[in-house]
Amino acid sequence: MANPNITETSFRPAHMDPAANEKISRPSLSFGKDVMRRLINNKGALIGAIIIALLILMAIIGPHMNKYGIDDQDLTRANMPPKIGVLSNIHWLPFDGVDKNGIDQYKAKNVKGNFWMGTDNFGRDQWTRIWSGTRISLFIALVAALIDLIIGVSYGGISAYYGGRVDNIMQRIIEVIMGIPNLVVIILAIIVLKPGIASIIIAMVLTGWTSMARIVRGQVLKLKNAEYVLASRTLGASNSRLITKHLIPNTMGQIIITTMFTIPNAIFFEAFLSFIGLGIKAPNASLGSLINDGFAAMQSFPFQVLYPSIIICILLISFNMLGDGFRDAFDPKQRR
Amino acid sequence: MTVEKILELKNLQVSFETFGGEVQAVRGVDLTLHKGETLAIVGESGSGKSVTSKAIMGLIESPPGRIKNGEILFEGNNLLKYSKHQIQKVRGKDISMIFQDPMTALNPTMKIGSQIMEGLIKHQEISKHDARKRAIELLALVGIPNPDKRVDEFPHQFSGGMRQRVVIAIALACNPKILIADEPTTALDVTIQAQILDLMRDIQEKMGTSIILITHDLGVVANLAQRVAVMYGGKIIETGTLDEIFYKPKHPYTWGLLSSMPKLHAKTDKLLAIPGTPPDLRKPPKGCPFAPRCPYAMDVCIDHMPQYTASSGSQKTACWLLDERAPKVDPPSTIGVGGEA
Amino acid sequence: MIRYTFERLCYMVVTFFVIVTLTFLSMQLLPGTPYRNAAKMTKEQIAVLNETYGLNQPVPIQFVKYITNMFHGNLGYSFQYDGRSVTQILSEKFPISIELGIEAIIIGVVIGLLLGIIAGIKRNTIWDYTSMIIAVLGISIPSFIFAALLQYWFAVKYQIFPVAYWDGPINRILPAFSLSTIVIATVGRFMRTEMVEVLQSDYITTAEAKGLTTMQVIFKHSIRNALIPVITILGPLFVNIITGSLVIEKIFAIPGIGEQFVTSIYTNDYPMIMGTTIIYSSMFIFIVFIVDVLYGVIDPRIRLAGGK
Amino acid sequence: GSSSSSDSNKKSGGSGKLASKQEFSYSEMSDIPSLNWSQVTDTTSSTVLGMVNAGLMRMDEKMVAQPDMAAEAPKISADKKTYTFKIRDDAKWSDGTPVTADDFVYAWQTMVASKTASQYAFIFPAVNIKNAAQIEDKKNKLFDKVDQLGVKALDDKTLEVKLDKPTPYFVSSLANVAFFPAKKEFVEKQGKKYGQEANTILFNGPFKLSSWKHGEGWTYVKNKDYWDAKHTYLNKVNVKVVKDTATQVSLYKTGKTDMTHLDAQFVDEFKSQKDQYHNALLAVNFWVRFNQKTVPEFKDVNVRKAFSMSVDRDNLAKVLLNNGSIGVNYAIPKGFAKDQDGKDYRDKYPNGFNATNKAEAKKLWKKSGVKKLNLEFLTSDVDTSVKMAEYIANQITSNLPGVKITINKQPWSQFLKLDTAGDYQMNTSGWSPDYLDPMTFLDLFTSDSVYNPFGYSDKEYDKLIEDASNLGDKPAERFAKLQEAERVLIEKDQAVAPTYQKGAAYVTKPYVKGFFVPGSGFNDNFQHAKILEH
Amino acid sequence: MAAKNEKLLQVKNLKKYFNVSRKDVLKAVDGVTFDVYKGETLGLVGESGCGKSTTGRTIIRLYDPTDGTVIFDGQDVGGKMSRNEKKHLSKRMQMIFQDPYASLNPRMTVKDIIAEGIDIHHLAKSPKERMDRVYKMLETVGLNREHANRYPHEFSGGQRQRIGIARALAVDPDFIIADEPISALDVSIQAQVVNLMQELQEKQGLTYLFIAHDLSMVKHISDRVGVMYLGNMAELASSDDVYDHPLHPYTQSLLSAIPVADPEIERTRERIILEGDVPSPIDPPSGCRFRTRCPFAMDICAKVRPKWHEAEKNHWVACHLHDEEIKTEKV
Ligand SMILES: Nc1ncnc2c1ncn2[C@@H]1O[C@H](COP(=O)(O)OP(=O)(O)OP(=O)(O)O)[C@@H](O)[C@H]1O
Ligand SMILES: Nc1ncnc2c1ncn2[C@@H]1O[C@H](COP(=O)(O)OP(=O)(O)OP(=O)(O)O)[C@@H](O)[C@H]1O
Ligand SMILES: [Mg+2]
Ligand SMILES: [Mg+2]
Repeated sequence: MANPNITETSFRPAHMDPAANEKISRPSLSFGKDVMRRLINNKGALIGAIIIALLILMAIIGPHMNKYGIDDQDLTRANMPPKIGVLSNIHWLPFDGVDKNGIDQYKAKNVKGNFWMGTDNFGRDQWTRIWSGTRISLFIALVAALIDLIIGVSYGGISAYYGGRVDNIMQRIIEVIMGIPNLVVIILAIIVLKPGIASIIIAMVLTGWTSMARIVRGQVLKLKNAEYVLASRTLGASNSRLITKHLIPNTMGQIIITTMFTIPNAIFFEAFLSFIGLGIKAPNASLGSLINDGFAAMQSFPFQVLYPSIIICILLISFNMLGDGFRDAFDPKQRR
Repeated sequence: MTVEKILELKNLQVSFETFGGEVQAVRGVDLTLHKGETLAIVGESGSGKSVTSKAIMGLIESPPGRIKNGEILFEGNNLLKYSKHQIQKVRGKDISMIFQDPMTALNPTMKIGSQIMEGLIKHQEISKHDARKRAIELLALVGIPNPDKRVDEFPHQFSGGMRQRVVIAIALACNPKILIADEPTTALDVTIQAQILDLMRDIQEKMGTSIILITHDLGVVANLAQRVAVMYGGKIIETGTLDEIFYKPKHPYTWGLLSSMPKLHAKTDKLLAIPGTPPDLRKPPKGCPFAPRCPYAMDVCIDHMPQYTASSGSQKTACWLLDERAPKVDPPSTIGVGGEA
Repeated sequence: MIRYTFERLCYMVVTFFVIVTLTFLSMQLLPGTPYRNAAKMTKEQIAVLNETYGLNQPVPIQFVKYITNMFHGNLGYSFQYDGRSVTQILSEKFPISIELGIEAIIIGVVIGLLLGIIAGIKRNTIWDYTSMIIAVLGISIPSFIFAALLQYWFAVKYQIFPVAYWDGPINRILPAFSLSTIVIATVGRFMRTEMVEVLQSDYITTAEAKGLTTMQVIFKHSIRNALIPVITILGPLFVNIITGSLVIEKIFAIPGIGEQFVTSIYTNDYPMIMGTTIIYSSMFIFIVFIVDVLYGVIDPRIRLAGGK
Repeated sequence: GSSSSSDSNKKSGGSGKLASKQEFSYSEMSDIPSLNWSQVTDTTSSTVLGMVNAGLMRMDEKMVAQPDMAAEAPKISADKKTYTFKIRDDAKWSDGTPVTADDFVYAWQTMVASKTASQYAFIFPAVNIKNAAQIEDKKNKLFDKVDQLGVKALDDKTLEVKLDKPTPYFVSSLANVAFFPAKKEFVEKQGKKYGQEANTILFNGPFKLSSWKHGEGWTYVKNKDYWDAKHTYLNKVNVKVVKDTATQVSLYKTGKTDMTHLDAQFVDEFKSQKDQYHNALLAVNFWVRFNQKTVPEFKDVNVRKAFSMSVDRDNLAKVLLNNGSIGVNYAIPKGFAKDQDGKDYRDKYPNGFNATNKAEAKKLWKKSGVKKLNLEFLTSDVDTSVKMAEYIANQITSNLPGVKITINKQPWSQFLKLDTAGDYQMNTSGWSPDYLDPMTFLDLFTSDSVYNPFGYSDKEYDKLIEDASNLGDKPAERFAKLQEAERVLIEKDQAVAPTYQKGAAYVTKPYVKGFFVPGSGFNDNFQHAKILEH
Repeated sequence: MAAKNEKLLQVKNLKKYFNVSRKDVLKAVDGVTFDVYKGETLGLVGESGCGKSTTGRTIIRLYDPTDGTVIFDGQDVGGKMSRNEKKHLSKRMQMIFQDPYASLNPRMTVKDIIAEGIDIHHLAKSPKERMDRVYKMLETVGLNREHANRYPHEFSGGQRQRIGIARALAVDPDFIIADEPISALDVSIQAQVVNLMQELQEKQGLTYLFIAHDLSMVKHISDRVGVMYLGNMAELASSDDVYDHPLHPYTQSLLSAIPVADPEIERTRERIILEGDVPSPIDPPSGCRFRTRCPFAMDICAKVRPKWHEAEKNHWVACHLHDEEIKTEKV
């Protein structure tokens, strides 16, 4: 009871400012910034994002890092195992130019120069091809995701926003589209459209947008009756205002999350298409077509399938981690 | 009134580890529950009422939660020292709990009967058949018509009020010594609330259960409780008998609480609002948690937590105003609840 | 309930019809020739063949004919497998794919659930992270790579399992497992989310407050409830598995429908393409319907809502 | 799936004695589409039919036609237009009935009937069987009058075939499935089911099918009633459908199969294992076609030559294909057609024409005056075709300035369609012979050939082919004409740029003897294969 | 509190049905009639699901009424309206929502939220004027300027509710529908908001339709109180009349059910505890909606729907017990 610090003077009324209590000391954070902060705090997502950034960078500069082009064939140096100058003396690393039978192919074939990821059966530099393949795969995936996003958001948004009969009809259409196994649609579409980047993208979009549309629809249906949207309506807001100021910004989270998962799906699907022979046009390469080419020689020249596979896996894992990160970051339950 | 203590909390401290830092939800709570009485804990949202009750039940999830300090003495035994296995034996049998929202407190995919029977089978080691019979009895006890039919129904087939009765039946299944009711009626309509309060009173009379009633509705408190503890900012700032708290409150927060409520039976021109907002328990104030909102705050309140001052055998208040060095302050007239109506 | 089911059935029929029509039309766009020997035949010979197969008729007539035949259970005759009826081919190959799919689903669901449950219970622990890494790997390694690796390691190198063929139960293990990765991943992640959600719900606290042991709470209250939403994803997943099994079927030499389907597209085997699409779509529609019904059976809340 | 390798641990290839268990297993790339002889279009089916059925003649290992259902070589009339075959007395169907001349008449008439819609009906006019061309021509008054086909049963065991003109390769072509017999009552009884199951077909060849699980595989057992059964050693042959080559090799490695074909990437692995590795050169040739109709620049022979001479074919065959294929500059494969004296057609120009010469190619390119040429190179999605196209395109573009080539890869059926419609700028094409005569290759390039929608036309060439086709009774002269025709085609005109002659690489377990992949005819011949003790 | 006899809003026989499934119609509001006078606060109470919010939302035209008329300041606003008319109406009639968390767009700053009405109705000529108005509004509701650039999630519940009020006030309305503006708030915070609302009413002569289920608060703030039951209005009178001598049995039981924060009263109170729960509005009881739970139910209650009539002066009720005609008939 007897606290020496408490003196008579301590019992003078304090000058309390009730408003002071209402002051917010924390720095102001917008919702977006808040999401970013949570994203950055999420180690998995951060690593994913960094790896994606690195891979994108490599996809841009990788093909130019040595003197070989994507179609520089030379059969005298076909199927060379990887060799990296500085690492070639470390034998437990697979970069010494020695094939699986223990023969130094560079010596055996008298090949000058190093192929960091080996060569394919045309003697083309895998490093160059893998990075330009990454570029094409990423391009396909990003464009497909973007188109999915545009179609899906407009479709889902319109369907939910106008509701009633419009919604009903639009939902039936989606149901039908989803009722067709997408593999069927995609294969048919690609064959009809002739294989190539554009047709791969179109084919993927043909069925891909439905999931985005459904998610956006669900979201908009929910938001449509959110109190802040009603509030805006009671203020006399026009449809366009409701959509642009309230509905879209608040579905953004779901849209981003969905996109984050569409991208790896598209990459995956492109690989799958390559595998069944519907890939992009030679001599261009995508990760999928590289894997498919290397796959045939998997037992003899494992490195030809190994490196593109590693990259595709890393890419998919990274996007998945980033997607998971976004999901957590946007999760309202994690807020505050 | 019996004075036998059945439950005693000593300096209970509970914290949660969150992104924003440690939330000190309960910061040294002392509380006593006597046999057969109803103790109400009132207080603002976030003041630590539920955390306290969950701590008693051993239901603080760790992580993120952690009981940092204190003792929970149930019939003289410290529950905090119990193993997980031991505490599971106490739960539901000696101490049971009713939760706020009857709509979510029942497993939607399990029959009502099974949900009641579970605890019985576990604690009383009776056969399924007997458990079922007992479940039907319990349903009848809480006033559910056609109990023998309704045991086999699912929660969604029950209305909110009936679900809350089922929740109560579950809690009562093993004749617990202590019943903790965490906002048992907040989610219900007034007419249903009245039914439930009636039921609880009935049950206490019949079974002599000690009840801890958590609520922020002073009306409910007045209706059901014998003793009241007022919580604020993770601390109990005042305890006393029902009449003491309502008619002779000593703490400015209790004053504020009482005067911010409109009176149904009297005319109030203006409510006395407590300005500001409750403290952020991530950075709890050093001194009295209510000081920033207290109209009578003194310098000492800001830096030092007041000790309890007993103003009667049963009333204790933690406020510097009760220190002899403090200026005399009269409670505002607006709390004039007096029985004039 | 009956009315609801009836409505659903109507939608199913409409969806089905639209799918059949769309497939039929898109087949008209399909470039190429169904004649393997086209390079060696004269135009006249091809014309004779077209006439024999009715391919020279106008599309609407072909379509009406097809639909009429379809209602009589006749899906036509494969071009590629001369004279063998599409129904017969499908009835031989489809069950194999279904079996493989079911096995993959079972393996995937068991492992996926296990991972999801562990991750959900031990949230934010090393268990959680490990499980989720496995799940992410599952959707990140293309199944053909995974299958080839499994085949190489377990069949060629260590010879624990057979390399290929569809003979005995042991032959099922590698392909079913390769195919199940996506199920493991999807179910695992989904289950984790659901478990986390369920574990945070009030009725779990109620159950704990009854004094049930952790195991009782998890098994009697959590898993069951978390499972219900998982069921909804199983339908589409199953269809994906079956349509996506072609790669696995190729690698493990399994005479299933997936491989067949790609071949028939490549060879412009129109009746086979149509037949396969029809069977895929009907299966899809049917499974979605079944899942819906099942969902109602399992979740008492929906059961009642449907019944009202 | 029992395997013949796992039942004995004895040292492989030891004694040379026959193993007690004569069972052989291997994988096929695809299922049997049909065992109806009139519907067969693919190698799998013809392989199977070749093993379970027999025609008048059968090709031996050296690609010489030997009598099979025929008791001996046919009697040929003086004008060389009538052939009379005696059918073996001991030739029997698997239902016990004898194989008769009527079975051939019925089968052949069925082949040319329009309702049969056989994709191989063209072979009857190609070997000049009388009236075949007219019967298949919708505009002809003989259309579908199958009884007018030049084939007749003189009696049960005597078959007479009439030709429009002397055709030296007629007899050897009879080994083709298209000329196999069929028993009318049985075929008609089975109706549409004929040839769809192991029990809806009659056998008269060295083996019978004991089971056929669609999509999965099939099993042969020895046909004890086959006239030459004493030279059939295998009692059982298990075939499984395995579409993935790596899986096929894995099966071989793990002893589940006794033979497997090899892809380029597996060749190196097995090449050194001399007791297992085999190589066959097939009578299949590949070339690049220059479409003069769609690319005016290709009308200039210099451009075509420049293109052709730019391509290093040896590397292509050795490194990319790596399966025993050889890079060639000729259109007619070697080891395929022989003259009267057994001399190979190729012996006159063994190395072909216009050998690769990049410098020369550059000169010719310059001479043509073409500065820029953007081309699309059509290829099917068959792996080797794609590789070839990629390689050839790269060879040309890196040698000839101003040429740009993009690859247009199409699924096989679409490739075929574009190919026959001439809807391409350049493409790769291969040809496998339908009968043992250079004509099967050479008549592809005449101005009016179906195969030639790519605008090559040279009167001189047409004349040579025309002459040769009418010289059926003078084989030596005819051969000379054909050799000259090829010279014109390639050396003078470079109508196409030959690329390679296909090889096949395969491995058999050391204890397997007598298995071979013939240069032509059917794939995978195990008629006389045997398993040694091991 | 003078001159409260000028009708600002007249609601006549308002109905709002929802099609919840193909065959089921949910009669959320089924023929409600009342007036709101200028400057008064009309409280609306009733159990959950009785149609209070729906009434409010239909008046402000968030829902199109199924039937009935709504006359606001002499103008019929219940029928078809052009977009412009609606917009114009929205300037004069505003709403405050229940959930302070759900009613503010988490992606907008406080200033944009408050300025939304200003922007929509072009009430500010320049950005500066806009900001000035926002600041003024913030101060009006007891917040300060620094708060303008913050996001809703940074505020406490009471503060958020004040932001919601500021948003409604920004367009300078005459009539405000407050749909349970305080039920989500803490007791000590509730008073802040209620006091603020009262202050604003005095200063700006606002008219409120105050929806709540907390009867003591409704009584405190309202001049008159309407009691709703299952889509119908059961009783409407001045708040003192309703509380001191309720006529409708439902009102009586409602009042007796409220626990009073006074132990003395609680100990001595007589309760009328109602049996059972509120029936479903999809399939409501025939005749009088309340009859299934009414302690005084008569035969006629099942057959005839009680008339909405002025049983005493300014005291409206819908109950056969108070219907003179029926009473006389019975006697
Ligand atoms: N699992 C948890 N994780 C983090 N913080 C928690 C957790 N549970 C409770 N808290 C915090 O502990 C404090 C006290 O919470 P508690 O639930 O006990 O409040 P209460 O008095 O029951 O309030 P209410 O009336 O709203 O139920 C709050 O600040 C809350 O945010
Ligand atoms: N948009 C809607 N569609 C279908 N039914 C609705 C809709 N809005 C409200 N209802 C139903 O109408 C009835 C009245 O609802 P309302 O929200 O008006 O009640 P309330 O009195 O405001 O209740 P509370 O106190 O819970 O807010 C309820 O049964 C509700 O389920
Ligand atoms: Mg609580
Ligand atoms: Mg409401």
